[in-house]
Amino acid sequence: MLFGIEWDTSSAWAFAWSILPILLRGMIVTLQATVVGFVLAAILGLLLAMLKASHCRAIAWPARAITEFLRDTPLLAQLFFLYYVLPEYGIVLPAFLTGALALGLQYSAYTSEVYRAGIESVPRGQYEAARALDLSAGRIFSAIVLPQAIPRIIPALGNYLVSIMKDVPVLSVVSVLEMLNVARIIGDRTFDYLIPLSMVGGLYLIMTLVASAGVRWLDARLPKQGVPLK
Amino acid sequence: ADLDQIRERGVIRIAVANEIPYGYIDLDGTAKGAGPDVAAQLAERLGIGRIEWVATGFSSLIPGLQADRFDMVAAEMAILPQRCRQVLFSEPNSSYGEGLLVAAGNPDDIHAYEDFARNGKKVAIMAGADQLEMLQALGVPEASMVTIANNADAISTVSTGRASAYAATSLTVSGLADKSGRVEGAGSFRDPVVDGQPVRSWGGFTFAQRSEKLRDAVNTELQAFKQTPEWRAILTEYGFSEADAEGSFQRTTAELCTE
Amino acid sequence: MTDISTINDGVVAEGQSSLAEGDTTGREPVIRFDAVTKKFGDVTVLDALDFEVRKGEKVTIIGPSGSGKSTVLRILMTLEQIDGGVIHVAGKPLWHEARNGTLVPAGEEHLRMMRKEMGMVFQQFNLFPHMTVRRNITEAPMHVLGLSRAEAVARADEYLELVGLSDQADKFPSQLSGGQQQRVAIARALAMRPGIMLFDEPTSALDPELVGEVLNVIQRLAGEHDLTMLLVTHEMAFARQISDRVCFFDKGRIVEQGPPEQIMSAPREARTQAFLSGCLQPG
Amino acid sequence: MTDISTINDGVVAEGQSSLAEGDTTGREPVIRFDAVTKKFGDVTVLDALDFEVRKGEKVTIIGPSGSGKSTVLRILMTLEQIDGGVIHVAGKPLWHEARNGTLVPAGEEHLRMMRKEMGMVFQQFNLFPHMTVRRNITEAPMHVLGLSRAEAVARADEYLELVGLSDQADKFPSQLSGGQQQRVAIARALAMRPGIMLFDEPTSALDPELVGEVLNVIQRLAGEHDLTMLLVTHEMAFARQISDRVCFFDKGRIVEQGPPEQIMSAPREARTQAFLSGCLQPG
Amino acid sequence: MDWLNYLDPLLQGAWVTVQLTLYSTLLGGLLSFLLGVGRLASHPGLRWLSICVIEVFRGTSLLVQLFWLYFALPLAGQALGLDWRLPPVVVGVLALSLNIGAYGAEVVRGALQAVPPAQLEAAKALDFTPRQTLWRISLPQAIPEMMPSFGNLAVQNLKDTALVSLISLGDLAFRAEQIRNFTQDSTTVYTLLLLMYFGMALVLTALMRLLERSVGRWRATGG
Ligand SMILES: Nc1ncnc2c1ncn2[C@@H]1O[C@H](COP(=O)(O)OP(=O)(O)OP(=O)(O)O)[C@@H](O)[C@H]1O
Ligand SMILES: Nc1ncnc2c1ncn2[C@@H]1O[C@H](COP(=O)(O)OP(=O)(O)OP(=O)(O)O)[C@@H](O)[C@H]1O
Ligand SMILES: [Mg+2]
Ligand SMILES: [Mg+2]
Repeated sequence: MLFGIEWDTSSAWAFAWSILPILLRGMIVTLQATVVGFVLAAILGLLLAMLKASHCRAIAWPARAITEFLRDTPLLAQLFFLYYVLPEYGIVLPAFLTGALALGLQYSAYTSEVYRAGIESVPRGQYEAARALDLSAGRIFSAIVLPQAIPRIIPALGNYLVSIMKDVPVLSVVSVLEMLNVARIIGDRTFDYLIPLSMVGGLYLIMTLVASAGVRWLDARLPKQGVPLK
Repeated sequence: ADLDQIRERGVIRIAVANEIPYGYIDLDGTAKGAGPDVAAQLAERLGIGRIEWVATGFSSLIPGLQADRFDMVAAEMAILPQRCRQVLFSEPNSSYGEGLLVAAGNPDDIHAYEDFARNGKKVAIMAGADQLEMLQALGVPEASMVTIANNADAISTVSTGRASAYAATSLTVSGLADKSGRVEGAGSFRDPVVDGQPVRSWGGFTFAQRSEKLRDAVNTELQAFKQTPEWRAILTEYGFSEADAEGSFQRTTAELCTE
Repeated sequence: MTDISTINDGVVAEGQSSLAEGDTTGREPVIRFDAVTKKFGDVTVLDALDFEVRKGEKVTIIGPSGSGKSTVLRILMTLEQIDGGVIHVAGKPLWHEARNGTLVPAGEEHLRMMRKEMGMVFQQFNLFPHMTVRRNITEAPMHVLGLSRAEAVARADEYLELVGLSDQADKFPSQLSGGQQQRVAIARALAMRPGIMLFDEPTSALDPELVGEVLNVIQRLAGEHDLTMLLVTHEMAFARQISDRVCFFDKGRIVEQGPPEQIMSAPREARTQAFLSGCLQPG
Repeated sequence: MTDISTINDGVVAEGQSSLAEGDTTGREPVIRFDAVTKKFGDVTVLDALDFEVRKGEKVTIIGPSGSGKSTVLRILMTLEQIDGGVIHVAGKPLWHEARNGTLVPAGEEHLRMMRKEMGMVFQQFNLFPHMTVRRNITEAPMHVLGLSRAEAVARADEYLELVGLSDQADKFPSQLSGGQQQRVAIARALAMRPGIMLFDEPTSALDPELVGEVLNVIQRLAGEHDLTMLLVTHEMAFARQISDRVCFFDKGRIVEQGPPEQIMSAPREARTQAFLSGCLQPG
Repeated sequence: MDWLNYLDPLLQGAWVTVQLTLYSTLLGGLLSFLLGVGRLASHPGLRWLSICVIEVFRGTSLLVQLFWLYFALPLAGQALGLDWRLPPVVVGVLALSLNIGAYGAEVVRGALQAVPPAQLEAAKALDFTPRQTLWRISLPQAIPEMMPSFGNLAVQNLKDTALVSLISLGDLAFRAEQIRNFTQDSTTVYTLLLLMYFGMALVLTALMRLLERSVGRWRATGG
């Protein structure tokens, strides 16, 4: 029994059918972690991108080093660090939030590059024309650069959303009850791993195929009106 | 693999689950604990020259046996009927009671497993451990349980308040409490009572279903070894009480498996 | 705010094909370069350049590729910095401002104020692709000059009418031909009512058959006596027709300058002769 | 394997500037198109084309862009399939093979055998950029003809000598000028000792000053009586000089053909006259 | 100093990580080519097999794959009366290499498709067989194109090896966990862990750059 739902071990099919709702409960946690992790990655990545673009070397260089470090170390190690080391300094986050934060940090390294590429893809002439019209720096960024960069940024971010989803199972090591952890607990208690784990694989395949299709759909729908895409 | 093959190879693969004091691997990679120390003696008596220690998660012990990733488990795993359906157990090597690890000063004032059935606080258990069944039998709701992967994670989990207590055997609790000043064993602990009886566990060595010969040979040697003072010395060295040692003679595996 | 008068709102002499022969020699210089030097790395692009444009004057810059023509305009628009010398626009130093009586390097505030004097039309149009034609034109008046939406739209429509594109206001730039895009760019610059208009080869990215429409619009602007125009172009016949003065640039210096008839028909310098004989002179 | 003789190894008449006037009219046709039709989608590119080339003949194809000139060569090289008609090369059907007495669509084996008869030089050279010049030339002889490395290298050096690039053998294509690259491409095709050489505008991707070296090499090849050459080119003077026959293509058909003097100086068809008057005829 | 005591077991673990990375990157590279070429094969069976493998391994989580191979595969084998109990090292290398093989296949495919068609026509005109064209013309030109992506994949793979610690393989992350369990000294252990991974990644990146330069020599010399 898990989440108050009993399983039925009378036959393989009955077992699979009876644990499906339990796995779906885990899937909800997976999706929650994906979304929270993604939002964090999107925000932290923007922050990193802005720091890296700074003209002040004392800001840009450390930001670059941090990006490199976040990108080159395993999610698992970062997760352990956040989960076990932060509390030593009095910062105690629930497992779920720690996990989402680890995902956010790891992927902020990637998303910061997405922002940079998106912004650099706006031709120089656009900045020059905007300056010649005397628009302020803030207005140039928000009204000229960002709207042109976003249609290029969104699809790339979407691909990282899918990647984050595939990394959520790592959070199981800090006791987040996402789909894989749920499947393992079922396995631990029924000693049948084949069915729950195979079902998790199948559910994952469905989730990523749907998500990838969603990203493509969004990509095709983005208001690119007038924006020449490469 | 069964006894003949192991003798032929000259190597037996024994798994432990990093649980002090039942079985764990220290910094130099050697196995220690009540299970491994006794197992080493038995292997010697069986004429098996070398032991390959395998450290793995507690919840991987039974799947690992089934998948033939090792020949024997020396983790003082509790002998329980539902486990007997999956694997073979030796006769009991030890017996132990329950305990609770809490943050220093016991801020949530916890003294029994039953407390969690009502107070809505969270209790940590290790993945695959039998405290789950006890808590379920005592009516602790699923939402109050936090599953951790590793015994030693309990210190962090409890001291940071991610759970109010860690439910484990008394020995595990005292071993962990010794390690860190931030946690302690819950004082005036009341043994959980299930089906009218205080809960006690009997730990033994574990084997795959097909390793019957190995299990029988281990049983023979274990019975003999338990008569020696060395056996008692090993158990007491790791914190088992006289009563725990005596207790191991009170039940047979056959009884425990059918209860 | 500025002592340069702006062109009269929407009042444009229709079909004006002859030249703005108004004598500007007596007027004050509205652009003045004194010994301006500009380098890119080791390459000296402008070499102690002295150069003046009077209020209302229409000046054309010609010269071989790489001679620094665009650089002059880009420096005026503060898109490039200078390495030496002083530039005055409308009597005020462009790159410096007076603070407590001494000249200090200009801050962004000062640069923004100076840029307000000028509008620029680029070779590649540089319209904002994600905005409709009308929003391209209203964006700066609303957010820089602080006009209300209604005022800005009224102004945009007025200039769209001027460039003959009233019916294209709601399209996106990518839906227009190159010539139409460039006319929108001109309307966009004019909507800020600058006293000085800078054109950097406004027709050279256009297919030959579209060049005419843009030249037509510029020619009409040239009829405005108060609008100062500085124009880089390879259209010699056109330069001859509209400009008060032609400057021939080479290697970051002015080799020769004077009335278009003199420069084009009877250049004094060998370098100018060689350059002009290389250009196929139409019409 | 083939009844087409190959050019004599490395024996090249030096400085041969006059023409190969050998009369080929009596010889058997080595290429024959019978009512060949080729479509791309709805567009008919070759329209029931009849066309013959005799062994040793040098034929130049001229005609406006899009008239199907390249298509003829690409079909011969089996880079494009045909939609109707029959082609014979060296007496054998190109796209069909006889099996049990009936003609069936050719398998890859047959096509490979037929391709061995021909070598092709592309407009864009298409050298293999990751191989040195020498390996570009030895690769096919070694792995297609089965020559030993030593034999292939000897052969490569011989043809490099022929095209005057002996000293460039160890460079990569990207280190050579366009003219040199095209000469390597010629050497590479020759090293397979084809009886027929196809050239598709071999000089049109070259800067004018590099055209000469390539034409020179082709002219020397034209001196080989046994080598059949089919050449698409816009170099009229050159075509006149080397070819036995000029074919004027338009809209997938041969409008007019004959000796170069007749076609170039006294074309009969209006279409040919119009085309030739459009070409600046040098020399 | 405590951390000196940790260094020895951590280095042992790091060596396991290095070996795992090496084997799975090599095997993964091989799989990339097989699957990438298979994806473009004219034989529909081969093509669909490649597509399925690529989609399954790209579409599921690596950890799910690891656990499936470790826990579920033996049971699946049992059900069929077969012995599919792979040693953990084999499971680790297999899962890691299938994973980067699937990602690498897309890189290989992209690079092969980027070879200019004119090169293939030139090869055909010289009478190369399709196989010779693939081996002698397409692949050599495509490989330098792939190298930067492969460099990223190799680093990704190094990071992913940390997950094998969860199936009890004594790699760097596993050793770190073990030491922390024993000493409860999280700060030191995990700081060392992160730094060691970072160091290994930097070395790996440098090596991949060298490799990239050496396979792309003909491009570097170009104009
Ligand atoms: N951002 C830059 N960095 C380096 N060199 C530059 C830059 N911009 C211009 N230059 C160089 O400065 C010189 C002058 O450039 P400029 O664009 O002013 O020439 P131009 O006269 O406008 O030429 P064209 O007719 O080709 O537009 C050229 O040699 C050019 O290469
Ligand atoms: N792969 C293709 N798909 C569709 N149409 C094609 C293709 N290749 C050629 N064509 C069309 O076939 C016609 C003949 O092409 P071909 O290349 O033979 O002309 P050409 O005489 O060689 O012209 P040019 O002098 O420009 O090389 C053209 O209209 C061309 O657009
Ligand atoms: Mg310019
Ligand atoms: Mg052609």
